[in-house]
Amino acid sequence: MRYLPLSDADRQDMLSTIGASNVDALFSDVPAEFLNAKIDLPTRKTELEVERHMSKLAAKNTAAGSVPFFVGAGAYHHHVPSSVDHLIQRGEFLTAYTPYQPEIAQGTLQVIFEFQTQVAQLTGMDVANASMYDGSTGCAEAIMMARRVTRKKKAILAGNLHPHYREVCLTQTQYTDDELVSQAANPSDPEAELQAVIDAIDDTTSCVLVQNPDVFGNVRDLTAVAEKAHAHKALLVAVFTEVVSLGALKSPGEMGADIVVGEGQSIGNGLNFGGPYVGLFATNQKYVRQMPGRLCGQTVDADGKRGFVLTLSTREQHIRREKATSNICTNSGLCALAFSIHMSLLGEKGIRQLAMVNHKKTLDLKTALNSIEGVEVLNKAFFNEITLRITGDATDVVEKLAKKDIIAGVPGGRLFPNAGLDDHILLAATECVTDDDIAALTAGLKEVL
Amino acid sequence: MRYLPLSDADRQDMLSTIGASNVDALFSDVPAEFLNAKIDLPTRKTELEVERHMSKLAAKNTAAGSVPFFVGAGAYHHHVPSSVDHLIQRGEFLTAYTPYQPEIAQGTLQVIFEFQTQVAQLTGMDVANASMYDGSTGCAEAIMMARRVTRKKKAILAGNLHPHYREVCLTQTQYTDDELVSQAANPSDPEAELQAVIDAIDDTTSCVLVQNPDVFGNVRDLTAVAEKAHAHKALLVAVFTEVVSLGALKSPGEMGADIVVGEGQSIGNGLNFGGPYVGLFATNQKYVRQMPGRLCGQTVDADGKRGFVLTLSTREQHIRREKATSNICTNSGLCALAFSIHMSLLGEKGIRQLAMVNHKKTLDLKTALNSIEGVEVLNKAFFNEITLRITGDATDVVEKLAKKDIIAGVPGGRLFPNAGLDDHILLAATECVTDDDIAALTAGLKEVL
Amino acid sequence: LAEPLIYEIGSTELTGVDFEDLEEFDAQLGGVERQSEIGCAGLAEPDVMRHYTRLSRRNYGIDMGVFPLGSCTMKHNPRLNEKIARLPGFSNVHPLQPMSTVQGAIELMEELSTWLTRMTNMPVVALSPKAGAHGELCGVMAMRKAHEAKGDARSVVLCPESAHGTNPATAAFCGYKVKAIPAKDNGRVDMQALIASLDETVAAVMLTNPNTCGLFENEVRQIADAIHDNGSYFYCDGANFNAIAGKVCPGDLGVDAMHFNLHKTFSTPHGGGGPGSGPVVFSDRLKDYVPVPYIVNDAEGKFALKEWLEIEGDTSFGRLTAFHGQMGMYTRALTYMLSHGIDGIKQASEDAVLNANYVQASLKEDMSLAFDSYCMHECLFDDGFLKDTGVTTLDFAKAMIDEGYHPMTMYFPLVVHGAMLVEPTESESKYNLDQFIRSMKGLAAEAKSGNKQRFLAAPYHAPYARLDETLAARKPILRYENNES
Amino acid sequence: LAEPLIYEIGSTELTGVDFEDLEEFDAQLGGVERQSEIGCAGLAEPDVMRHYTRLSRRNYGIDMGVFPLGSCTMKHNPRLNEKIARLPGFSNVHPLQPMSTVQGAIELMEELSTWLTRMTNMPVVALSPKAGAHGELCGVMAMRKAHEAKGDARSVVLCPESAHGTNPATAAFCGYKVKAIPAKDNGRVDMQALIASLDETVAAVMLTNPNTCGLFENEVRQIADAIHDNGSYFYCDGANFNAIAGKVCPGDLGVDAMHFNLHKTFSTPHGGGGPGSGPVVFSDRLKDYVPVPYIVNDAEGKFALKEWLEIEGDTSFGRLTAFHGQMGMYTRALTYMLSHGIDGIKQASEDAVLNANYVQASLKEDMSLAFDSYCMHECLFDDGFLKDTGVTTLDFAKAMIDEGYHPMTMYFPLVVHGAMLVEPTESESKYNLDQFIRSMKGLAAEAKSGNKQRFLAAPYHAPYARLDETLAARKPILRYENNES
Repeated sequence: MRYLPLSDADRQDMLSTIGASNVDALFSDVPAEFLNAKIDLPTRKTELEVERHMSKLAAKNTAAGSVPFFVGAGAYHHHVPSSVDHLIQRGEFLTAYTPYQPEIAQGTLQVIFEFQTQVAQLTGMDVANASMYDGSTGCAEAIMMARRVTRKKKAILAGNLHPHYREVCLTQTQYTDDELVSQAANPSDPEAELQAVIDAIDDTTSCVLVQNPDVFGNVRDLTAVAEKAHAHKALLVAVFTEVVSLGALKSPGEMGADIVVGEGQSIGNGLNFGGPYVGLFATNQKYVRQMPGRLCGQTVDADGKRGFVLTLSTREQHIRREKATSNICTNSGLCALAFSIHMSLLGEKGIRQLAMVNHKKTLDLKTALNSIEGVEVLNKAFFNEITLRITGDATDVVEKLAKKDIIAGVPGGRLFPNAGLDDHILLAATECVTDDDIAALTAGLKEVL
Repeated sequence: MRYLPLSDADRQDMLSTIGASNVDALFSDVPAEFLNAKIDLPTRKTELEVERHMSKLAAKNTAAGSVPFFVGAGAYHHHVPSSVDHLIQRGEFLTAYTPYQPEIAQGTLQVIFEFQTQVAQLTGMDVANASMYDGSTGCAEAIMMARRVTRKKKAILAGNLHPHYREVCLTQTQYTDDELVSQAANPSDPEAELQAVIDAIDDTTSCVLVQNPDVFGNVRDLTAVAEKAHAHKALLVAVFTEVVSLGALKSPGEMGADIVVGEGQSIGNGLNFGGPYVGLFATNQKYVRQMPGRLCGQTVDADGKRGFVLTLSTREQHIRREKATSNICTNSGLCALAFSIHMSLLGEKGIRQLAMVNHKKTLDLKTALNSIEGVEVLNKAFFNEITLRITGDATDVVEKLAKKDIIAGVPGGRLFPNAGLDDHILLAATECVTDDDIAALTAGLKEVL
Repeated sequence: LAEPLIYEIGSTELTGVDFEDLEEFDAQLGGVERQSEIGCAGLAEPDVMRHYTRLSRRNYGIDMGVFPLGSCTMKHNPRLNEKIARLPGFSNVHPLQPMSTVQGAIELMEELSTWLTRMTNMPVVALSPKAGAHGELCGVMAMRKAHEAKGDARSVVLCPESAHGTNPATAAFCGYKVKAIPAKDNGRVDMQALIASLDETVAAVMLTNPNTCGLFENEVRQIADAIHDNGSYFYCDGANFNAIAGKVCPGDLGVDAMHFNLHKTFSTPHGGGGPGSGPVVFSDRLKDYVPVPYIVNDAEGKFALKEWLEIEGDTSFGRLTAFHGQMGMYTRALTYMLSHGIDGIKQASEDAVLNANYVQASLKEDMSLAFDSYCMHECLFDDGFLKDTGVTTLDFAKAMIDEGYHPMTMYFPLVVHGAMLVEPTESESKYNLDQFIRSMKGLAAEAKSGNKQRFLAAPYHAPYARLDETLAARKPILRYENNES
Repeated sequence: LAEPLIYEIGSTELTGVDFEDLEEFDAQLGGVERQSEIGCAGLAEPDVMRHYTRLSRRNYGIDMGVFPLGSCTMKHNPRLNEKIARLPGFSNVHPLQPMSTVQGAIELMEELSTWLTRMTNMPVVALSPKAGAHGELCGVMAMRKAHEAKGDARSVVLCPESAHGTNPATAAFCGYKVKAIPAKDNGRVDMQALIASLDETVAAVMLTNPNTCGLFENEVRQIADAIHDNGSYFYCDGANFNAIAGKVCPGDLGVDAMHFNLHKTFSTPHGGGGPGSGPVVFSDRLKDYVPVPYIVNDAEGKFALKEWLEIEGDTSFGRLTAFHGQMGMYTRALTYMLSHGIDGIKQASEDAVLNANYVQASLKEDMSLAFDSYCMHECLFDDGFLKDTGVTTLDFAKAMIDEGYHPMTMYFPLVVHGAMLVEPTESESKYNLDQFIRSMKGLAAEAKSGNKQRFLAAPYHAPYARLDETLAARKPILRYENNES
């Protein structure tokens, strides 16, 4: 077996050093009736056979780069420079452990420090952690953090929060002390959705979670929400699913957010059918000791050389056990590395350009779609996502377009079942969308509507 | 521009340090009428645009892995383990220079030393060099080396030598002191082809070049050729195009070869539409100072630690200039690295297994094709290549099969124009060929014949 | 040489990415444009290559040498897995594109599920948890949901003292009180104490098997029966499944839920701290409570994912993450499984156990064994052999760095004084182990001979000397600030 | 730590590649089976990963830092090029599969040809030469063929003293006598001497422009005219084309043939010594003599490759290599060209020249300039500033290693005493250059201050100390031998 370096002769030698007659003697603690169970699974394959099998599976999927593609709603088809993927595959990054031995992990640690800085800058906050599993689980962590900070329990989830994020929050907090209030989605009047949040805030509120741009693509200023929240000693948790939007929009920090949490997949990471992604989590200095997840801090080594270590780990489960702030043990290290490398390539100039190219493509998309009979684009202000209302069933339309090799977007009913949004389609347009793609979608829609 | 790190401000600063008013002042030696010529070529493209353009070109080609594929004749479709390609892309290997500074090039140097050992072992010779451009240019170098060793001029090229190799030898030696004699191809009687070589050897012969397996796939023992050559103080240059054959066949060294030269592409390297490949070149200890190409030797550093350096470079052009043994300046370093890594994975056990799998597939192919009416397999003894004679025009048949997405082999007329081989097809079967592939070819041939 | 921060070599004006030039246009950003500086430094591509290449060279990874980190299973990461995960048909598909266009992706999840359920002999698996600890949450939530469905709310979860910290943290997260079970002198759970603790308040028992001392709980079947007789559930932490995969099916042992550390057991690279993946297999008792999404077949035999709880009567406990979980890890794990085959997986488990016992047998005279019996995939030493040497477990571990190794796991499990947990994994050759053993023997001899200096400020030959962790925690500097401005 | 050889850690019994199991069968190898041991050591995949990872870390590459190797153009190698070259449609197509199935590959060659011919303003290009020196052969053979076609056999080629060693070697290879042309004090070719040497025996003149001193031959057009008036051909060594690409077209200067070092100018990684690629552009005078294969269009506009000389009347001088040349390099070069665009290529040339002049201007007080004028893409120092210090050019270069740099080119060109040829390339930022300049100033000051020790046994901080090259050459050990057996 190509991955196993012991020869049979080695095995015999080693058994005799150990003083065991055969390898099953080493398993003598296992009751005999359970040892060497028959398992009905195939035996080993050559590398070539494995490649063939997996390639066949891969070929049954329609890759985003191969067709006109407009799906967003929490994951985005962006172009990642090839240098990013090259660098994250360097064995010293790829096969390193969590940097608990800082003398031989300064590579990973300095990257985390730079990553934390980049996330703090993008979000307009003081500090960020070393990453979370993804945006959705980060939201649940934010709710619990707000409870620890405010010592209040009621969290309000805005209606236009990504419904998967809402479900994750509800699930993860069902046995904690948190009390969640979910509001109704409102694709066509995002200002009303915001007002409903503002109206719901009272002295029992620990936090409000508001997504911007919201799941339908609407852009708002959250300053008024922050003001109302702060007036009631509640926290504004600003959520985003499209981190590229931070290159074009006023930062959550400037709007008064206390915690910012979101999905970082768009920078450095592929679609990957939903994972792995990288959750971004930032807050202000005063709350740092309540922040979940790993943190890297600057220090010096015994020779006085600047270096970095994981720090403030007394919050974590391997020290605190049942009193830990979270049961999370890992972060999304390699995805965070990819994010950080891509951000280093972009820099402020690049992320601003990237954001504006995205916005322009989406503007072009909106203009093209608005011209179609039976299609209405709902958004007034948006970044790189828009929502359509069409005459007809969205699922049906999207499937028909898929048959034409056009991947149009997400039917409203897939994200909001039984919510009366079956005639809505959520679309995104990134720098990967061409004029031809927009023309193909437009023509396709006209045919199937 | 993403690859250029100077900002405009940097450029201005630097010009003022230099004391030049603008960058064109630095080009003042260029006559003004020739400076800043208008050139009709496109301007810069984003990475995404370049990827799209190149992918479109790539998609117009039929890749070997995607269809039943039987082309050989000097380049072979083998499976290369993914670890090979990963390792050769490590920046320290990929972006290193020729190892003239051994203190910071021991990685490359030790690899060359291991590579030289592997090539010597495979060929059954004493020593090998650090690689040549490819097998064909290596043949020309071998002829000139034989002249230097024997101080005789006449080189005999066996008839079943790969015709591209023959042409390269003829071209490269047309202005040197060498005199080449080419014999006629003989696909159906390889023993007669060998006998013709033996018969032609006389006291004026410097060397004979014989390919084994020959271009038609025939396997022979070259011992008798070596004996005759040595009796006349001539050298046997044993040529191979399929290095994997050395895992199954008696080595050229054992057959009495004095120089062994061949193509190493099959191990570690892709088809690449013909290049880059890696020429292998080996000889016996007594001729080492007449060997072309780079050589790496063992030594110690100032602390007594074992290390490696390029050595015996007094033969080379940067020292000898017009008296150099060859005008070759580079080798095929990265391809040799890939070869060496793949060989380290294989080891003796693996190369023997690989060779036998290849032979078995070819045997299966032969059996299947022999059963077709109008097809005759010419080979009695072969490794992983065979030659068919069919009723009909081979080019026409191959094209018709290509339309069915079956890439059948090389028409004889493509390699031997006007030689009466237009009804021959040269095929190879490697470990990448499946039973389904053979069945598809068989069925396809039956249809088009 | 120190590597500068990107902020010290880049600038907000530089970029290493080109974009098409945009003509002026009227944005529709609702007046919420970003006016303030962002501050992120950009670098041209050549400088990015160098910055990260140089940083990487300050790391130690599996690709560089033996990585005997107990409980963490730092095994070889085949590059085939990386290649497959990057096929556009896997890496470039969106979780919400029409299911008709991702049949291969769902089929892959189905095939992975088959491997996981058959290897454990358990009927269902929930793939979506994002990591081992997330899997624990999944398992315990399903248990709580099942108790609630029976109208039988319970309040206590039992965990051994030697448990991973995530076990009690997870139980607490699900609203349970955690009660510790002591260990016996032989490193196994005290079954009598466990049985004595079982009463009607106990919702579940969380065990790790092989346990965190690297030992197989030989009474596991009796423990399982006692748990079930009490109406409780048996959660097994699968962190050490790599010792028994292909050899023993946890379902046969009476386990009700077990998470995999899919990444470490089936060889996704650790990546300096994730991403991981923590699928959970469930017994028949719990199979109705698994989270969404899960795979269903439609009438035509096409694959689909059930993404939502039904309005009425759905017993699923909910959703643990957006979308469908860690596809990138599913791809790698399945590639690894197919490569090994079940015969290779069994062989790998045997080799892992053989390697650990070889190290244990070779070092037991030089270091002090915590428990004197065959171990499973890792062997555990305590700091007895360092008594009166002035060298601590930490010092000893740091000296290993100078020998060219990553340190073993230190001070875990907590039940052993100055614990050193060594897991060589099946990826090490005898040559490598012999070198490692020689180094350890040498270090142990040096420590005993009174050569403290070799240890106290170790490592001496690493890129950095020991880092001041106290300074970092006392006045945390968690981001770069331009002190000049 | 020394890295063992594969033979010291592997064995002939081990393998890191799996194959399907073969049933017994009767081989048809004609009784020529290999009986003897081969001897190649195999390793399992984990050990292969480590062996080569650790070896790589003993190398210095562009990815690690400044690589100011004059005449070698060690510029940034974008990973996009590597990705594109690995698309199966390029990497996995066979040179002899039907041309109808490789239209994209030939189209790529055609597109590359367009770039090369337009950048030089020359009508045709031969793509197939495998490296720069091979390209020289191609160019000189075409010249000789052209002379022969005119029935005008000539016997002499003129080369400047400062030429790359390959120039005279190539001329000799084509049966010519080589005559050297002296240089003037300002580093340019002595045009009077050149003209004086032109007679009816001179077949060609081989110049490098910009020349090997990093200077542009300002009288190049007059030289070309004199050459042509003599019925000779003008060969230009294009090794330094990277200084003028996008700025100057060699065809405008009267060049008849010029090879590209396609790899270095257009950024194929050097790979520790190749593979390279050396296409040659030709003027109208020589275009009928190019080697096969070359691209033709068939009646339907499809691409084809002409692979054979016609039997009668073909003036091509033959074939330089099997198949069609270095496709892998064509792919990378075209990717690089498209990325830059002609505007970017011009900017890159300007930046390369700017960077070299910046280094020259910054160091001219500290080191001794060979020629005091603006340079092109590289600047040349002699060892005047080391006079009486006891430090040689070699020592100085080895000390640069301790500063974290690859040494510059030493002792070339031969026309300058103790030459140090520095080529920063356009890939270096001002930050990097300023660091480099600071290091060089420091070293120069140290040398002048009498601190010989810093130099004589340098490098001190490299993986290895100076290697004993004499020992290696005196008793060559060119392969591993198992001394135990």
